[in-house]
Amino acid sequence: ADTIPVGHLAAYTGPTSGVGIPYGNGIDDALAYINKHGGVNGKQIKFDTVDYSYNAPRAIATYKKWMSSLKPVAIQGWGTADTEALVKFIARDKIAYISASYSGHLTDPTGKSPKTKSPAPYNFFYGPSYSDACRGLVQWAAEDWKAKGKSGKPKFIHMGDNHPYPNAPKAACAEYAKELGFEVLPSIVYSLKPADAKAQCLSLKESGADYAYLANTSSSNISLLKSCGTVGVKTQFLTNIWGWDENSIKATGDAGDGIVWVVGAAAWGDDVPGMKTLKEISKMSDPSGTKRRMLHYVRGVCATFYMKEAMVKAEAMGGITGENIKKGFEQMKDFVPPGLEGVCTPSTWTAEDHRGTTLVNVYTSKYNGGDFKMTKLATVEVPRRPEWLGW
Amino acid sequence: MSEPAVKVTEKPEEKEILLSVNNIEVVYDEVILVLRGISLDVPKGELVTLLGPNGAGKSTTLKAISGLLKTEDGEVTRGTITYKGENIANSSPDDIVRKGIFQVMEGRRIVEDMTVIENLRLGAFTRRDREINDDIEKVFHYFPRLKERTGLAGYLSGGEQQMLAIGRAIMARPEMILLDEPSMGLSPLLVKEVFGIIRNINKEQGITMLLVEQNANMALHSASYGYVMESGKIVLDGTAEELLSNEDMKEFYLGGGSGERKSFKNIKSYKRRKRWM
Amino acid sequence: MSETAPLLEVRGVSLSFGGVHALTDVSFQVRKGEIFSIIGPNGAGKTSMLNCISGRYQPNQGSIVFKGKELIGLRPNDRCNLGIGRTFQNLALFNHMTVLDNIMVGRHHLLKNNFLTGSIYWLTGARREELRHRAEVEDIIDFLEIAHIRKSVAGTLSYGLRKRVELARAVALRPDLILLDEPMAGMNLEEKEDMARYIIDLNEEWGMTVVMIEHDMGVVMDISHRVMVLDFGKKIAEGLPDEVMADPRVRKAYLGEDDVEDGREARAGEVA
Amino acid sequence: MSSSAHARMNCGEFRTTYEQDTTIFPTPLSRRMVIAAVVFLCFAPFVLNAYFLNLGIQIGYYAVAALGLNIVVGFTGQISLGHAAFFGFGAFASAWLNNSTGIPVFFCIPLAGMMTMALGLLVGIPAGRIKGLYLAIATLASQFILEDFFARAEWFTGGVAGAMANPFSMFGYEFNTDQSYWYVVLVYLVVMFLMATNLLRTRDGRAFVAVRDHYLSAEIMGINLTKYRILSFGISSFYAGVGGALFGHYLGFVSAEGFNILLSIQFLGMIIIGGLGSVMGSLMGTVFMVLLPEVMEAGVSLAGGFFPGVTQALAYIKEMSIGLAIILFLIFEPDGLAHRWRMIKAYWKLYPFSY
Amino acid sequence: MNFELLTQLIVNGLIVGTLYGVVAMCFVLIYKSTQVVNFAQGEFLLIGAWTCWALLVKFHLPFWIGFPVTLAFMVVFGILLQMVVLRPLIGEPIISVIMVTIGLSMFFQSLMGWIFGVYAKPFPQVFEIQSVSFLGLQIQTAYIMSLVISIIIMIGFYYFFKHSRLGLAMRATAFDQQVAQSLGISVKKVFAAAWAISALVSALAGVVVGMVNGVSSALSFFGIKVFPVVILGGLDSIVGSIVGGLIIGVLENLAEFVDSQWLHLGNMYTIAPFYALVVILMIKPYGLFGTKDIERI
Ligand SMILES: Nc1ncnc2c1ncn2[C@@H]1O[C@H](COP(=O)(O)OP(=O)(O)OP(=O)(O)O)[C@@H](O)[C@H]1O
Ligand SMILES: Nc1ncnc2c1ncn2[C@@H]1O[C@H](COP(=O)(O)OP(=O)(O)OP(=O)(O)O)[C@@H](O)[C@H]1O
Ligand SMILES: [Mg+2]
Ligand SMILES: [Mg+2]
Repeated sequence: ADTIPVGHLAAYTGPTSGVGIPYGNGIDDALAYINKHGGVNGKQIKFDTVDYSYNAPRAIATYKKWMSSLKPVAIQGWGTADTEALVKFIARDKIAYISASYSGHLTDPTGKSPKTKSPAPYNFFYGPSYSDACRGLVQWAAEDWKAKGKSGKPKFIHMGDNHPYPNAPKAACAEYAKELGFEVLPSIVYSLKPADAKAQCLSLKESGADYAYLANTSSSNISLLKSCGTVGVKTQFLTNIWGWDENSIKATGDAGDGIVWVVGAAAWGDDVPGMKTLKEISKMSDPSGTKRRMLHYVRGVCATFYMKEAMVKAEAMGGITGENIKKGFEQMKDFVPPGLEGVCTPSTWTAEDHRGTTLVNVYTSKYNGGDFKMTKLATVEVPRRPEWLGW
Repeated sequence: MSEPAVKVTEKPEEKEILLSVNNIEVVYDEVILVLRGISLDVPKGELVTLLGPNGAGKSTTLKAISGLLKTEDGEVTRGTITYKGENIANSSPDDIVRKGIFQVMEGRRIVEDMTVIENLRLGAFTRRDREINDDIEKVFHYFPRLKERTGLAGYLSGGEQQMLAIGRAIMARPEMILLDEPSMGLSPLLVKEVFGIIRNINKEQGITMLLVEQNANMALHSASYGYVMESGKIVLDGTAEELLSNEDMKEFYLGGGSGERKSFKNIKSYKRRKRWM
Repeated sequence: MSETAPLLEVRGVSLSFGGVHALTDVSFQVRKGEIFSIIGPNGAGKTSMLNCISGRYQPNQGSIVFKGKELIGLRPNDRCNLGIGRTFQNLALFNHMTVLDNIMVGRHHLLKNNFLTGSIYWLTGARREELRHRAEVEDIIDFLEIAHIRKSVAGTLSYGLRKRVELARAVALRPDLILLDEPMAGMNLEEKEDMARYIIDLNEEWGMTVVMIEHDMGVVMDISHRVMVLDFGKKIAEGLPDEVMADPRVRKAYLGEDDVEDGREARAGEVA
Repeated sequence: MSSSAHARMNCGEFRTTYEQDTTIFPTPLSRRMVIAAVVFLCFAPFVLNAYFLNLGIQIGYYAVAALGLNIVVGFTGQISLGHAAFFGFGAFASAWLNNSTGIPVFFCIPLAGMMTMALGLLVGIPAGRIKGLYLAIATLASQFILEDFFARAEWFTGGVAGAMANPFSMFGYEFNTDQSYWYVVLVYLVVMFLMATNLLRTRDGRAFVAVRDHYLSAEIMGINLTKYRILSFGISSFYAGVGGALFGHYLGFVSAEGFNILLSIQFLGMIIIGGLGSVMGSLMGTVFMVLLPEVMEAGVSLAGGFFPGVTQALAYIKEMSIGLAIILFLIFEPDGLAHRWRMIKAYWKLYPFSY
Repeated sequence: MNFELLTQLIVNGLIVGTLYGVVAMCFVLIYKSTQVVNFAQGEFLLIGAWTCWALLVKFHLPFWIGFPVTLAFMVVFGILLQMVVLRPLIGEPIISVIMVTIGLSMFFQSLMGWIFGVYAKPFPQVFEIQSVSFLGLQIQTAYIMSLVISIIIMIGFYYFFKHSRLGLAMRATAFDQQVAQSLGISVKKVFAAAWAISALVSALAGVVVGMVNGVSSALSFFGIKVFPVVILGGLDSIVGSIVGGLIIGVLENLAEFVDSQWLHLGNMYTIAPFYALVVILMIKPYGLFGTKDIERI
């Protein structure tokens, strides 16, 4: 065929749209950019973007629809529930699936890890898994504790709603924290829906935690930090990849200052070689080039470009099929898509290990009335332990 | 479908006709035809009564006039209803009340979760004068039992609720009252009193009334004119005296058609009798 | 009336709601096979008395014995198994059901099928049972002459017809004691005559004992065997219709003392 | 049934026995039409593509659950805002039974239905005391409590990770394609709908409606209020559980995220749009609610073809038009689809004497 | 036992509780006059908050102008909504109207998302001092504002329903629309008034929440959060909604306290009120102040 069919499941509406929109826009723009610049070795990508409102059955329905008409070789997916639901289908239909759900157990393609319930051979994602990201933050916190010259056992606490997504890294991260010498406190639950969280902040204050990992998404973190601001909590907050972004910095104001979080790719305007390409990509939907793109957007772009490069490799292997795209991914080693140097983190996939990267970029932010600053504190390398595969 | 029944007598001409229903047809739920051409006139200041067996369409007629039909998926599909020369067939129920027609609905229909006094004040909803409290006293004067009931109206006995429903009409001080079976569930003593009150309101306050009643005797003794309807049609009409002396009326509505009243105990045949239709 | 043991015996029943004494120490007996009427002014406690018998209200004091069993403490739905059925003063039909289904509900306690057997209908005999009871219900429908509205939705019927459907539903219970609360309200003379006939037939041919509340003195006088009068929650008289009517207290409280010659007069409503 | 009855099927209804009067289908024509429809559905997998099959299957399992909700809301008159949780419980229960005991999925589905029924009876206990909207909110409480339970009960639901559900299998044959699963759902749909229809025309079904219409007089007619109020929750949960189990084995994976209050509200939407207190209405409403977003989506992607780059705005327009469609629908058809259907039937029956 | 923490949590509960109470009142108002459970209650908050936000941030109006303009806008909005959507449904089954409010909620949720985006936006600073200290707890000024206003509104509503003509008419309408019409009450006007007042008060609550947490689509969750409050107080009781709000507010905080001190189960903050709700309803089936159904036959 002269075109490459690709499906894009986006969450432009529904509960996760706050981060779903920039991420999805990144994918849409990147695909349009690829097509405009010669496609994949001259072949155009024929993509269909469907907003499924974060509703798993609707995602399945869309998948079936695609299977009967579009017949995609790869899919850019989104949330936890739908990705998990599709794991078996895509494995059966041999379709490479790049998702935005960074659950640890999608990283084991063969099921050899004892912690894996079922293998996910066709699943890929770009960036550290939720568990690895949290481990990275804990590792940073351990060094921070030392650097500040404090003594005694630092106290670590996990905060988040009792939902699949916030809970995903909970156990893995707590174990590593213990290993690194933290005292792990019983976790505190706060709602994924933004609401006053002074009660939780008072509990947090009372618990005397030194480091708190916020596992919810950005909109609920805003209210938590604001509430904690009024209560006067001294804890150092850490949060994950979906937990903090440009918008939350602005919406939270001073109360968010000093939070430490994981960034999966370069930020808009960073001085890196690939920024030029990124700005060109952004012009696909913003011809004026004035829009400031969010962190999630950049990750969407990276996820798409890895897929593209996998397709290039697939073609070399005899044709762009889902199976070959998977193999294409698995040939990448410390790989950065050409043109996006410095934007996307070098990633490695193998046939046995789909942990694309274990490098965790740790950032902090500061708000100064109206504008804000994001500073990179460190890049932490989390060990790639075999027993952590799929966990 | 035949034409509406021919009037038996001409109505006295000199009276001003306040309400006039002309040949209306009413359909429920877009399919069920209930009234098949009803015409009746109510002269100003008079008390006109409408009689008929169960299911004849009496309540439907009243609801057509007061506009409440619309709230039951009913519709006037033909004919006009003129009140003071204005067609009100398409006005909303609250407009009609404000124009001066007040209906006392069948089956009491008081607001159960309000007290007696609140119900009475609701009756006076369209009034803005300062005599509302006086009127409440007046209602209590008519029905002393009500005054003792301080709880919610929903706990009143059936008869007490009926009193309250009538009291609400008194409170409204309308120009015209449509009464649907006001004596239902009242003790004999109270039936007499209620009819006394009705006459009183009619005569002394000059309020025009259209009365639907099963107690034909009482009704015709209070009314000046009467209509009898059956199966959605007017089958007989005439002045109260005429109707009181009509043989068929005596037989089916008044009791004691030919001489002595039959005892309820001795009526053997209860099969539907062929009537005017 | 023969001297059989009373079917229903009410002893010293009192009922009050907050300050309102709806019933005060009321006692009476209803013998098997009689038509027993309760009359009295509005708010005298007649309906409350029926509610105590059928279980809607729990009296504060006293006992109610039916067929030798104490009713106090029994739930209303259990009383129906003992053989008590009733109609209501303010219509209480199932407004969105057809007339037929309304009456079939009356058979509830006689039917044996349940949600399991009912669901598989054809295999469990539920169908046969339903049809058998349906036939009996049709008899009642015929008897009360409501065949033409059998399939009508109850809520759309006129007032008088609904009263009749209520009676049919109560009859469908096949009670030994049927309690009728103003069965003739909202009916004209002819319809009252029909109703009176039905009640007499129920009593004589279907063998039901009837307790009836009614304001129409003509009916009460003509068809009831005994009458009890309540006023302000207290029993002020009980006895044969003629005796009761002659009681001056009754005449004063109920009929309005002055111009009453007899019950019929009151019904006809001659007003000076 | 006499053959002459067949001959006169179109003009009015002639019935000579009570048997004829108690058939499910009011006229022989409607009976034939429904049978024809079922036969067509049996051949559908050969005609329809995977997308439509998928929609059909979705309609199937949702309709079973919606029917259950209609039993408790439409027939018994108790609003339930926790139906999604029961639906989810059924899905988890079936997966759990199958995974932990190895009982074939074939048996797990009805067993899951019964487990959900047991839960429903338990959750229904407050219905013995609480009524109306107060009860509705109590069921809302059970929705949240169960959601919390799903996230917590690792042994049962797999906790946050969710649970895998094996495909439906019978005699060693796996129904893991849409074509084959279609039949599983179809059988359940037909059986469950038949059972509900039967239930509602027999003793307990009438008792439900009686409780809804006038619970005080129902009690005096010999109906045990508490029993039927709770029982209707139980039966409704049974349907929800079976629907959920069908859902779980179709998706192959059950996650706690999906069974939230929004889904509960969507179930309510199905039965209100279809028609409260109508068995067929439950199906019609489900069809409406499942197809609506798809139709809107199709419209949007059509529009997206003309105005590229506005997909995101279109996504909002799509959501808005779903809301709008519901509003407009109810303004013009407040009694639901089933009511419209009855009116059409009544019209044809009486035609040309519609008055 | 940490008494300082406990008192702080209780105070916090009371403060947040008044806000719940205010939202609950809007809810009760609609219910009391139309019997409709308004599932779009949360969206009312959202619309009010966004409107005020837009006036303040986009049109640079000072708060003391922007806020009243918001309220006026909401009144108009409520009336329009009633005219366009709810009027045709007068006399139709209540459940259909309830479903329509669900449709409205979907509609406005996406409309707001479309116009204002899905990201939380901070409210401009309105008060000189952002928070005051009370019993060692910092309390946002916006909450104090809501406390004062809610008390005023509550008293107002109480008298409105008890003694005003319109209040009486609303209750009658809720009981039976047909009866209300037969008494000359314009159901349309009653509905318009109810929706307008409710929209207005919701906007107020929306602005307060917006000031505290920032404005975002998630604000509409308040609409569901308030259910237990309403039920606890009694669906038709204005006083009940405030009391219910306070109780739920305190209960949440107590649950948090118990959980963080001893249980460590997690999620008690959100779930405990629901357990409590069921228990309370079992004891008092009509909430604390709700009027009982009249069970007379
Ligand atoms: N809402 C409705 N929908 C359909 N049919 C109705 C409706 N209301 C009344 N009907 C039908 O209209 C006819 C007339 O009813 P209506 O209530 O007017 O009778 P009525 O003369 O007042 O009788 P009654 O003396 O028993 O009160 C009846 O056959 C009834 O079944
Ligand atoms: N549930 C209740 N709560 C409070 N008061 C009640 C209740 N039920 C009845 N009452 C009062 O008890 C008294 C007797 O009522 P009941 O209904 O028994 O009267 P009745 O004799 O049937 O009168 P009617 O002939 O008017 O129907 C009335 O004053 C009524 O207000
Ligand atoms: Mg009538
Ligand atoms: Mg009574």
